[in-house]
Amino acid sequence: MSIVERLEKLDRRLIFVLILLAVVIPLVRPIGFKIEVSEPVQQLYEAIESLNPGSRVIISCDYDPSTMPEIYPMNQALARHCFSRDLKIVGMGLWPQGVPLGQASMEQAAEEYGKSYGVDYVNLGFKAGGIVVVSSVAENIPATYPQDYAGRPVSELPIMDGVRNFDNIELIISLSAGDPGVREWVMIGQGRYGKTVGAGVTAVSAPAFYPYLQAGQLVGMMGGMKGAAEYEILMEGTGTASRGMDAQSVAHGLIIFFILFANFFYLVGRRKMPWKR
Amino acid sequence: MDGVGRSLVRYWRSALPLVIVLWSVSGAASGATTPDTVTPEPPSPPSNVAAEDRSNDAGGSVVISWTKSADDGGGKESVVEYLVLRSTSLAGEFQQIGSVRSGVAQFVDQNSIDGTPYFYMVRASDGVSLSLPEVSEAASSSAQWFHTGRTNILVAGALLSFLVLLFIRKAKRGEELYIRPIAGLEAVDEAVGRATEMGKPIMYVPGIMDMDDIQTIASMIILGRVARKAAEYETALLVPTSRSLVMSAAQETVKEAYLDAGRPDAFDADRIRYLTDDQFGYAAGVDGLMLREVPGAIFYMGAFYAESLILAETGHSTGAIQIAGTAMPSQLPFFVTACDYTLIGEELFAASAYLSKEPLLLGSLKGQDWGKAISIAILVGGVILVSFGMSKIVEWLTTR
Amino acid sequence: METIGIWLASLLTICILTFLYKDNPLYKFAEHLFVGISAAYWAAYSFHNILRPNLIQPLFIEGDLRFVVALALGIMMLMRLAPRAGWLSRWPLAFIVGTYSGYYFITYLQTNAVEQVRATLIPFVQVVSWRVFFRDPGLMTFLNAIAVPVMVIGVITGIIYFFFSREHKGVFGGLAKTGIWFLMVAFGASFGYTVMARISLLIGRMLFILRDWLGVIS
Amino acid sequence: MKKQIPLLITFVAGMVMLVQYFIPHRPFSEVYRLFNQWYLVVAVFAMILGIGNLIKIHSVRLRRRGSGWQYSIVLLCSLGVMGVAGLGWGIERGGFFDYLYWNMYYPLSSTMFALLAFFVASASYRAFRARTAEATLLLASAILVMLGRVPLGNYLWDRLPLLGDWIMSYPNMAGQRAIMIGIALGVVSTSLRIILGIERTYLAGR
Repeated sequence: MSIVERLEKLDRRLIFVLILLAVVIPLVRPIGFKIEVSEPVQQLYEAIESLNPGSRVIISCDYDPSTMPEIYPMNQALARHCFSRDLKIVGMGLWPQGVPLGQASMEQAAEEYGKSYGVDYVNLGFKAGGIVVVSSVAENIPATYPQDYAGRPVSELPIMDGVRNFDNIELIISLSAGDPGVREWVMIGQGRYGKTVGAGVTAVSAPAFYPYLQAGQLVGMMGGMKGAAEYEILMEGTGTASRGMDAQSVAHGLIIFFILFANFFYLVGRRKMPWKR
Repeated sequence: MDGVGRSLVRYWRSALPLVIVLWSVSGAASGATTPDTVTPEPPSPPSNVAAEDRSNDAGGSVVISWTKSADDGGGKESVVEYLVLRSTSLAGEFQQIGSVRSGVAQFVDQNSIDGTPYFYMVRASDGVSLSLPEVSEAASSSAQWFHTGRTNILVAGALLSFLVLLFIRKAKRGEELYIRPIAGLEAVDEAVGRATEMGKPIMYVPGIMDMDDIQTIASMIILGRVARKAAEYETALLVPTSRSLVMSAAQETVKEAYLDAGRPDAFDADRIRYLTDDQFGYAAGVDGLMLREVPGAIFYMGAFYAESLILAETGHSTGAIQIAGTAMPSQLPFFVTACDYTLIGEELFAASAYLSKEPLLLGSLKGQDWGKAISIAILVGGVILVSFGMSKIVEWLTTR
Repeated sequence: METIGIWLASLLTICILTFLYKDNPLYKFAEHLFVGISAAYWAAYSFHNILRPNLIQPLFIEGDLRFVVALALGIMMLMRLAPRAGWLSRWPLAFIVGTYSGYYFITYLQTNAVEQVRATLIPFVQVVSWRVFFRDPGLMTFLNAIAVPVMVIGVITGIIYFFFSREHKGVFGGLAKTGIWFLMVAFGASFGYTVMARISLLIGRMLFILRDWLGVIS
Repeated sequence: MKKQIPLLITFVAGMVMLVQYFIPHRPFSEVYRLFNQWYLVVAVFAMILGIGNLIKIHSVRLRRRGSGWQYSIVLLCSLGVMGVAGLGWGIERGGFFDYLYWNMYYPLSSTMFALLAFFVASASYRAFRARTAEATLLLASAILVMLGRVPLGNYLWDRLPLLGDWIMSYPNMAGQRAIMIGIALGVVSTSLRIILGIERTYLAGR
């Protein structure tokens, strides 16, 4: 068997060990590469900075634990940013698994900035129906959410005083790992009601939302753990995302090496043995 | 600001004339001295308060807008909020209907009765004293029968619907509708031929979604074509499925294909088997099948998620020719680099329309093609117009 | 209680990772545990966040009879579990499919088609950025200058590639070829971002194991 | 009768959503809001149906000792325990349901997807080949974007992040937009066929 075939037939479990090391070593021994802030993340940061204190921001948690490493740091950074600017957060989720994650992020930030549930932030919980939920919220929030996620009537919560529909909401941010998520909030929130919509998405779905950014349908966007790390830099705090970036760098380097190395032999092999394939 | 605010306002309104008289007298009398006991000067009022019906809505709401008071974000910086009051007549009693924080210059009154004229008063407040009132003209809310801002979508929707329905009718009447040859389908035939030369079986993986996914339906049509070729060449055809409904549909399709090819006896139902519903369990099961049967050609047609990586990698290691087809944007990059040929997105549907000649598929494909032709025309024409400064077309396309 | 939780989470993490070696009973156990828990999770949230506030409250407590229809459709949906009455479930299914088809017709047409065409109509030659390029020629200034032409050509040729009524030959074939090149750059970007996402998920798990479980890092 | 009424319901529901977009006037806005409220309830029953199906499949497999029936016990028990905890003691933070969420659901779900990092790594080495010109361009663009997105790229050449951003904002955006428009036309035509009742596959399988 030629070198090419032996290399190609390498047992995949050896590669598993290599990628594991590429992630574990930088976590134990951080290298500390510098992180650059990209424009879409800067725009989202500006969108929150430009809000007057007391404005209401919807943060819709449309993700689940399987994408937490990328989106949970965004959720924490956004909650801290909103509370640091005395904004009121109306939390909700188009995915049931997102509701406790949103609640945990808001509670953590509330402790840090001395905010209280029901006055500065609320969690309206989950509704099934994706795009229909968004358009029901646009029309009438108390009718769609008569109770918060834990069953307390919304009329008893001061934060919901005078809140009827999207007219009383200044900014919408969807933290989304797929459907339903950013697309539904843009299609209804921005498309029909002209609200400002921002997004925090997994790296898998980020490339597909660049048309929304360019068309002004999204005011800003964080993509993947890198987007979360950039937002943490803007918030002058190193949360869990920035900590992972060294491991991300090394792992990317390893995978690029795999692709180049394997393709080098592949192209060399093909030229010598054109009949092979 | 609700309970306390209302009583404060009522007190001020009744005592206002008296206070102004006292305040101006005391101010004049005391002259230049700056007595600390004088009441703080109320903020300057907002200006040109305007009220109008909210357009394109179901009625019941009036939009009130004004220019911010000089003491809001400037001057004494004393304005904390604006109070919005409403009355059905100028002389009548103004009721407060809401308030907005400083820095905001608009309020929407959402429970006005259509047709009744209202006067709106806006007063800046610094938490203690209120500015002089500014009152708007009369305005009343009404519901509109047509949303003028959405004519562009109406035109686009009607045009696309007309095209699709027109071509479906043409296809139903059997008219010849041209679809360009799909390169992927030639690759399918070539792969089946190559596998037969090597005397190896063919494996067809129909994706992990159920029969309600349009990609799985398209996959069944392409399976029919592969099965007919396999029957002609007498090559074994393996179809592992991840849904029981897909298994029965696949058995139906393959049996029919073998009949068409005149080889009903060669049809073997156990080669079309249901493995498991679980995503990674299915991938592991198909990998095992690949390593045991060593197929000459492998087809991945339908809806795939992250398991596409595991399948394509093992398939590549067996040295088989791999042809993929899916409309899942996140999986296309992996199939393009790991397989010999890939039907990209809509090509999967075009291939199934091309093969089945089924009026619904054929008609809508042609209708959508016309939609694309129109989009290209608007894009080319629009960019040229806009480059020369004529941006009227952009307004036509904008939805308000 | 806290440490039991950490240990429980770590053992389950190991069970799933054993799939890397090969498909085995430990993985199957964890996998079925996961499916059971997520199904119950959805059921609990369905009751607390939807059935109680949006059906039981308005219908049974506030007596809003309009919700009788919703309840009826809901129960008909569950009829699919009963062998004979399965056809009844078609009515609620038809309501759901009809409603979201009505939504998708408008939202996809407006947000993903018309709005995208409008946003591409930008002057082809950006005089300002070309002037910047000639004053300070460099890679980035050049790229910014050709940005809009690249975008406009990319969108037009990309759509041409997905045009099925004309054969890809001659000039039209050339345009389609250019289109596939833009699609390949877009797929390359998705490829790179997907790899990035998968690595981040692994980093998240390793952070949990190294920090919360083993305490190797602070 | 079994097919006509569902098609009529689909037509009415679809047309209400379409017409309301263009005609905001009273009757349509009221019906629109009512259908939205109904949808939220019926959509939840569709989910409950899914759970019911799961229970049915696994209890049948258990009764008949089908292949892998032991795992069905695991599934049904975990479903029962978590369900009783949620429905009985509520879903607030700090409850037993919340405890199971953070210590069982969270690790299982996140590790399941962390597996993919290993598969993408081995596929990068063993399967991704520059076999055609298009695949070569794809891999080149992928490598550039991957380097641009991590601090390592910035360390190698400070322009890489800017180049990565440029690729994302222009060529990638153009390609994604072309795909998006194509898919949008497809979805609009499928929705039209469903509303008018000429597309019935969603009813066929039932």
